[in-house]
Amino acid sequence: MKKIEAIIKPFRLDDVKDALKEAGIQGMTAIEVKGFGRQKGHTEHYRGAEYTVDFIPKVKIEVVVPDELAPAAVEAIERSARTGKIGDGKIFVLAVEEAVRIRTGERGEEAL
Amino acid sequence: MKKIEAIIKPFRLDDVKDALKEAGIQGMTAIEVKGFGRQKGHTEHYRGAEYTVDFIPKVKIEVVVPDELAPAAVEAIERSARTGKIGDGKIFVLAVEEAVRIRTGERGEEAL
Amino acid sequence: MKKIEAIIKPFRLDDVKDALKEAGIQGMTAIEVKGFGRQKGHTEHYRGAEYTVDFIPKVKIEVVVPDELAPAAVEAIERSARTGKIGDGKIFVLAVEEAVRIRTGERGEEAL
Amino acid sequence: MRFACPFRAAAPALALLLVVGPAWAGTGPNPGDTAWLLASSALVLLMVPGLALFYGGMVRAKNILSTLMLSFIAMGVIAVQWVVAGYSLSFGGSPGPWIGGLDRLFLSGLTPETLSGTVPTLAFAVFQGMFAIITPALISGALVERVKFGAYTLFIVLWAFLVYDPLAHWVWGEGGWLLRMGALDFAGGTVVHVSSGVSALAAILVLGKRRGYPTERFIPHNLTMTLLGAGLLWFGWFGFNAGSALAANGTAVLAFVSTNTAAAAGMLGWLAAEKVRFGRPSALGAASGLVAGLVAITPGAGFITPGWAIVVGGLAGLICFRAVCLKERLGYDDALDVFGVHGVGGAWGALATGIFATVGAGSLITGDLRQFGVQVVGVVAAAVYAFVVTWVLCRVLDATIGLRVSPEDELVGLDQTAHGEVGYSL
Amino acid sequence: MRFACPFRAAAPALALLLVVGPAWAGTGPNPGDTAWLLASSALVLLMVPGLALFYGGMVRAKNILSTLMLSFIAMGVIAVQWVVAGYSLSFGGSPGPWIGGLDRLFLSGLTPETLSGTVPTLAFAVFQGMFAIITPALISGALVERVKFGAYTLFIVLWAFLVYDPLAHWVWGEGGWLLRMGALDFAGGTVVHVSSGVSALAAILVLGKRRGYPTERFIPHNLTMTLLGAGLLWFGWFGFNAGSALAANGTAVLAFVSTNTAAAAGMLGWLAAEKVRFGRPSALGAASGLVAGLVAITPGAGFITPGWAIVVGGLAGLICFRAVCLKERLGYDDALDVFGVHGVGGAWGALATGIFATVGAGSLITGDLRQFGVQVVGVVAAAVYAFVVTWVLCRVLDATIGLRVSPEDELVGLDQTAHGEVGYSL
Amino acid sequence: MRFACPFRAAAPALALLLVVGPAWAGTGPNPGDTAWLLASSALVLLMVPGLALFYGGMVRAKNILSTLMLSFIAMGVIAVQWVVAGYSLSFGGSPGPWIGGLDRLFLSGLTPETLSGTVPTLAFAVFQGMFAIITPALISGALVERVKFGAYTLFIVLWAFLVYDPLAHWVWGEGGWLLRMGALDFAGGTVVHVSSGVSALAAILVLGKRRGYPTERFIPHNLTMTLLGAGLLWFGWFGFNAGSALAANGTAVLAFVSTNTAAAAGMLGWLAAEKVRFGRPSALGAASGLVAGLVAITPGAGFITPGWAIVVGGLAGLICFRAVCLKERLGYDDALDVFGVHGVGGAWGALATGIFATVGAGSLITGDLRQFGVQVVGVVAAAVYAFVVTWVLCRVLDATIGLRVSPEDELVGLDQTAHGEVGYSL
Ligand SMILES: Nc1ncnc2c1ncn2[C@@H]1O[C@H](COP(=O)(O)OP(=O)(O)O)[C@@H](O)[C@H]1O
Ligand SMILES: Nc1ncnc2c1ncn2[C@@H]1O[C@H](COP(=O)(O)OP(=O)(O)O)[C@@H](O)[C@H]1O
Ligand SMILES: Nc1ncnc2c1ncn2[C@@H]1O[C@H](COP(=O)(O)OP(=O)(O)O)[C@@H](O)[C@H]1O
Repeated sequence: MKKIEAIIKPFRLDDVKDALKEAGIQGMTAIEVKGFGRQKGHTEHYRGAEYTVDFIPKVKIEVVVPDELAPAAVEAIERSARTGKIGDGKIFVLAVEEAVRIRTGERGEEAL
Repeated sequence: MKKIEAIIKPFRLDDVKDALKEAGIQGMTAIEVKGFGRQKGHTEHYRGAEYTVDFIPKVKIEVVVPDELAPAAVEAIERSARTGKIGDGKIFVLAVEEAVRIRTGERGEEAL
Repeated sequence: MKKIEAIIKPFRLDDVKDALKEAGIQGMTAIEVKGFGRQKGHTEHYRGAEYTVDFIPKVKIEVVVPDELAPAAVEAIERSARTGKIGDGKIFVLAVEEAVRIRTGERGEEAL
Repeated sequence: MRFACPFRAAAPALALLLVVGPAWAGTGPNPGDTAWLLASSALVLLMVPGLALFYGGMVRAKNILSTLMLSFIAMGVIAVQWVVAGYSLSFGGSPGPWIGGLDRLFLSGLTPETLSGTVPTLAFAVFQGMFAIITPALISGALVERVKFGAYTLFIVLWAFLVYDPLAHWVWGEGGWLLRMGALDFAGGTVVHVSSGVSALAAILVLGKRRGYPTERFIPHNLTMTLLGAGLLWFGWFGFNAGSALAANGTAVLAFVSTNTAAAAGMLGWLAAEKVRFGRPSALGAASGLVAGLVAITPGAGFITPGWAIVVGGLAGLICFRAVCLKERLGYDDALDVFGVHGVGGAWGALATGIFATVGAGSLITGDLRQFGVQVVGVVAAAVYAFVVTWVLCRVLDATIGLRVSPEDELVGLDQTAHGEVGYSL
Repeated sequence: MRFACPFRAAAPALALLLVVGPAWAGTGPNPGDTAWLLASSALVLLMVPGLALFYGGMVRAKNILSTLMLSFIAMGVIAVQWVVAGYSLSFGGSPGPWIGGLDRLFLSGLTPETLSGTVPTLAFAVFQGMFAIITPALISGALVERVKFGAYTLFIVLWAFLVYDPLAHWVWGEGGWLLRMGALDFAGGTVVHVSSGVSALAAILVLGKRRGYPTERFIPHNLTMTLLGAGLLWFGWFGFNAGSALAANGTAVLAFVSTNTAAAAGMLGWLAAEKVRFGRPSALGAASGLVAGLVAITPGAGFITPGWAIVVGGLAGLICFRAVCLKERLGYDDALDVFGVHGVGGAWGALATGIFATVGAGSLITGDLRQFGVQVVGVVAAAVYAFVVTWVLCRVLDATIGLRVSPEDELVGLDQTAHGEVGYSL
Repeated sequence: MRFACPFRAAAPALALLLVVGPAWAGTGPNPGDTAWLLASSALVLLMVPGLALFYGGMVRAKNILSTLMLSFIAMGVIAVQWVVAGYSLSFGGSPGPWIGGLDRLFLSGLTPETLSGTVPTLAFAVFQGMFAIITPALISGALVERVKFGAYTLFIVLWAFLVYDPLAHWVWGEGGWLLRMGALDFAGGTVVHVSSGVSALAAILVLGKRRGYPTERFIPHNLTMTLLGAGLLWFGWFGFNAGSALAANGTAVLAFVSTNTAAAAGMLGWLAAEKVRFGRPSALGAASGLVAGLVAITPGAGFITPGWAIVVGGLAGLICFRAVCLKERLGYDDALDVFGVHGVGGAWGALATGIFATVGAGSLITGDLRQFGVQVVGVVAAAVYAFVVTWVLCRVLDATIGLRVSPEDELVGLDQTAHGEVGYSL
């Protein structure tokens, strides 16, 4: 099994979710994160003081899939998250050794 | 070492923490996340408009353990997080190559 | 490629970010988390009732780097996050199989 | 009214003179008194959103809207109930000792020209209506996080008919038996606070504890909201208490000053108790203490000097803190301590009026033992009546339509399940 | 004023007598009336932050400060515009039917001694100024999340000159044509609500929909803020409506009671409609309904009895709920339903005044068909005028300086892009 | 009072006549004036929670409750201190130029019947008490995020005795030396704002900078809270300024209108300065600017016409913005700019009164050079006295019980360490 982690622009979340569903994926987890990267931040000013804000709100999606579904899942995210502008984000793929469905105790790909 | 990631129902957090402590685990990290899966969401209505909310609040627990403790940790989570109702969540196990305790610089299982 | 996950004290975030930048890392992701560990929590009281709070606010940094950069990145985090007091946090290193830049479709270390 | 009534019942002409003040010879309403009564009515209305925030900050985030709604819906249904029948049942003519008449349904007969004392009767009616609104909203603090919205709404309407309107008549209505006995309740210590406090207790005995109480964490989700609410309550309470003079006169001013002083002393009393017990005074303690001080001074505001108000308020802070701490041992789940603060604080205040009143009334310190006895009777009568009727009412509602949401809904939170909304999407 | 004016125009001496009340024989201002008018002015001012919160809670978190600012800036620019010229254009001398004179620029000639009826004219001026402030702020609810701050600021200043000041003169100014025709608008149903509602509609036809509307989620980010805002609006509305009697008299009291009752009934009406449609009454519904009730009673507050106010308010809740639901089908993006609540509710209220007025004015139920006709004329005239002028003004502004932020800025949020701030860092 | 006093000192009978107005011939209190003074007192009390929110929104989330508590505890301890001794020291009999007498401890001798001018003296006392409460709360803005709660509480009590009560006596008390010299301070420009502003400066010189200031981020955690607070301050300030006429008369109305106008102009001034400097006007700027405008008009509200109030307020916005920006260069850590806004704004206002007063007082523009000189003396005297006494007091407290929390507690946040609570659990 593979764990796919994608850091995307928050407003693409619904589209990515739909694309993953179409790719046959039935579950995923989303997390609000702050990203630092090539996309530059902005300045804020409060009374006299000026601050540069480097961290930009992003959403991270985590989805664990059977090995054979991984390429399709990556592709689905890529397609649905892309705006073509800097800061579109990254996809990382990691190996997962085991998965468990808590409710039933099922193991492995059954559990996804 | 293994990294165990568990997505659970938020109100089970305290029980899971206690179960892990009993299993001899001394540290863990919890994250608020939103889950999408078989457990269906709900509808909200605001003035005229109706929205379906698919993402449900969940808590993700991350705990890194020595290899030999992993099965016990998984089992502890499974037991303490289970309600038997849909949406109880998942446990994923990944391999960890290295661990460092920042305070002391200890490496490996020492660092956990 | 390696994924480095570091759980640190929130007020060290800016320093860690700067240290990683100096180490040649151009992107990273930060997440607000709650940590449980050796650092003891505190008590809160609300009207008559007293509660012990075990989970302490922490920040988790995730950064994916080429294999050869990993030791330097770990070292940069260690150095910049350390206060020497209990609760400084952990660094975990995991293997990453693939990385994708959503905007361009680049794969592998190119994508970082 | 609260002040004038005892006199008016006995000697209306004298009271009128007293209230009107020496210089008012007009036949229309006195603009100054009317202005103050309208301002006071507005202030009391604002206490309801204030209360909603005070309570709302203390619940968990998943029930915030639901908690706010329990106060807001009182503004909806009771404001209408009061116009339709509540005012008439409380203050209508053909007076009996237990309940008013039906001649004022829909406020009929009250034109802009109808006067009571120096103010239009309609102003008196709306001012009183604000009290009728906030009293059931106070109860809601005990029921939050588990009561059904629909059942609660029905409950407060019935409660208004069965408990509030009669009690208001007993204490303030022409011919009310407690009024005739000479019970002092300047601004609602028994009618509002004792009655809501013991009714809350009766209701939770039927409703039961919140799921997971007390083992799980019930941590206030937003104490800034609670402090804002407490600030609005303090502000609004000036209308509640000083408005109860029904005129912009010296009594109103005295009530105003004593109210302010007791609120401050209540805060200090509670914080001192916390400092002793936990080593740290808390923000929730400050908010709770000032409310306790306000509750306690309510029945005596126009009779007690600012100096004694320090004592009344300070003790209220200590007493209510103790009462709130007791809860855990007694094992019921008065979620936001309505009994501990309003029941106990209101009773303390009613007795304290019988101990410390020196202005326009006697008390223990002036050697008037009888007045103290009357105060005891007033508290006991209101408490017993409110408790019994509320308990029966809740049992009936629970057995018929059900008072409590399902365990699943309680777990998910009432905002989502009862209202289809979410409080925050920050 | 709103009450006195019809009379004053025809028979000033009589009106003065009526307003002053029987006992006021002084030559200075009546302190009671003055106190009430100042208190009312303060209450109406507070409605603006109240409105800001009411609106602010409904937008997405990234636009919260921007939304608050659209209301706050109205306090800044219109308060000054009113002193400089607005008051004079609305209520200045050398009266014509369409606009006032220029003799009161910078409120010149108004000293603390100058009186209007029983109160200092300056008090009347500042009370009216609060209405001039809140009216454009109401419009902002339709424009949020996409309008440029600078362009909006310019827009409301020009709108004050071109729409508000003339309308205020028509309805309330000496010699205003609608006043002369006998149109009843106690506290601003047409001047404030119809005008802001239809102007909102005109403005969004130029401005266009928010990016992603209606397919994306537009979920209120903080409904507790909206409820607090609604509570402040209810509170402040007592000044708005009862203050419009310009004296602390029976009419003020009647307006106060009817306002309270209609707000409550409006809440119940809206919640009932939601219960039927969605199965669940909502907190946003309670807030929206009470505002609808308040809007609807505004033009008739001093003419309608509390009993009829239940009907006016209850129907307002139902009607405005329907109006708001219609929006989706019609396909425009009135973000926070300014047209649905203020336009429709204000029109309903103006007509309802012609249906239910029984105190000091006739209506359908008293057999006065003419009055109803006049009300229709008033609504239509105000609506057509406000719509046309606003639409032209927005087109001109859009073509010159541009009304709308860039798509990127809209995506990131206006707090950051227009104000360089962030609403929350919790 | 603030208006009457200069006259009363010289010619009480005349003043009484002036204040009472031509038509008040009664021997009891004037209900209209009393209503306004009570309403004003309530409004000023509400400013304290308003201030708490205004400040609270600007700190970091971990210190939110702690910041709110610094204002709330002032309501607790100073309200009691005022009743016990503060009022007597400020306004008690056996007058000297520096301090009042002890005959009014516990407000003794003040019954509901005791009058001052047209209002019960108790009303005057409680109104003044609200000023005594808010003044030390203002100081707290400079000390937030690092001051010990207990030490701060002790500090404000001592400060009330040593700084506030004497200053109030100098400027407003019978026989006070600045009063006798003819210094104009309608509603507290020097007593409240200059004194709190320079005291804040003195205190932080002892207390030191916040850990990490200015290199770390000190970003307001909740600007919606700050805007709400600013709205409540504006609202409450009507009581502060227009209430200071101590009657519902033309002077009160003038003060009301000028207050409103200056607040608006202050907002515009600050926003304009931001637009020029940063290219973007901000929400925090709007809130800060309106407060600056309010501060500046305070000493002259009853003497300055609305037209000139635009100038006074607008310049206040510009000046205070500059003052706030200077801070960084001077290198002290006035966390929430108490000196920059209240110290500088208050001083500007006191001088501006000597420049622009035209109603009931002279100034530079009427050719009265002396008045301007007196204003300078007033500001300097208040500033020097407050600075020196506060600095000594803080040094003593710091050397004995310690003013500052430990570095660890500062890092974790004061909500948790000082109060055992957490602000938000959303
Ligand atoms: N090496 C990395 N490790 C982890 N997260 C990264 C890394 N590089 C970028 N990110 C995440 O991806 C987001 C987008 O990256 P950025 O460099 O801004 O643009 P792009 O994806 O277009 O190259 C960042 O905000 C950050 O959250
Ligand atoms: N393939 C997946 N990858 C990552 N997270 C998942 C996956 N499937 C489910 N989840 C997470 O687990 C939660 C529970 O899953 P769900 O399908 O609703 O119920 P159950 O765990 O009972 O099968 C989801 O809300 C989501 O957060
Ligand atoms: N085994 C673990 N797995 C995951 N996270 C851990 C683990 N142990 C500790 N942590 C995280 O590291 C933080 C710091 O750990 P703690 O034991 O308090 O101090 P130290 O890092 O100094 O040993 C914890 O709050 C928790 O978030």
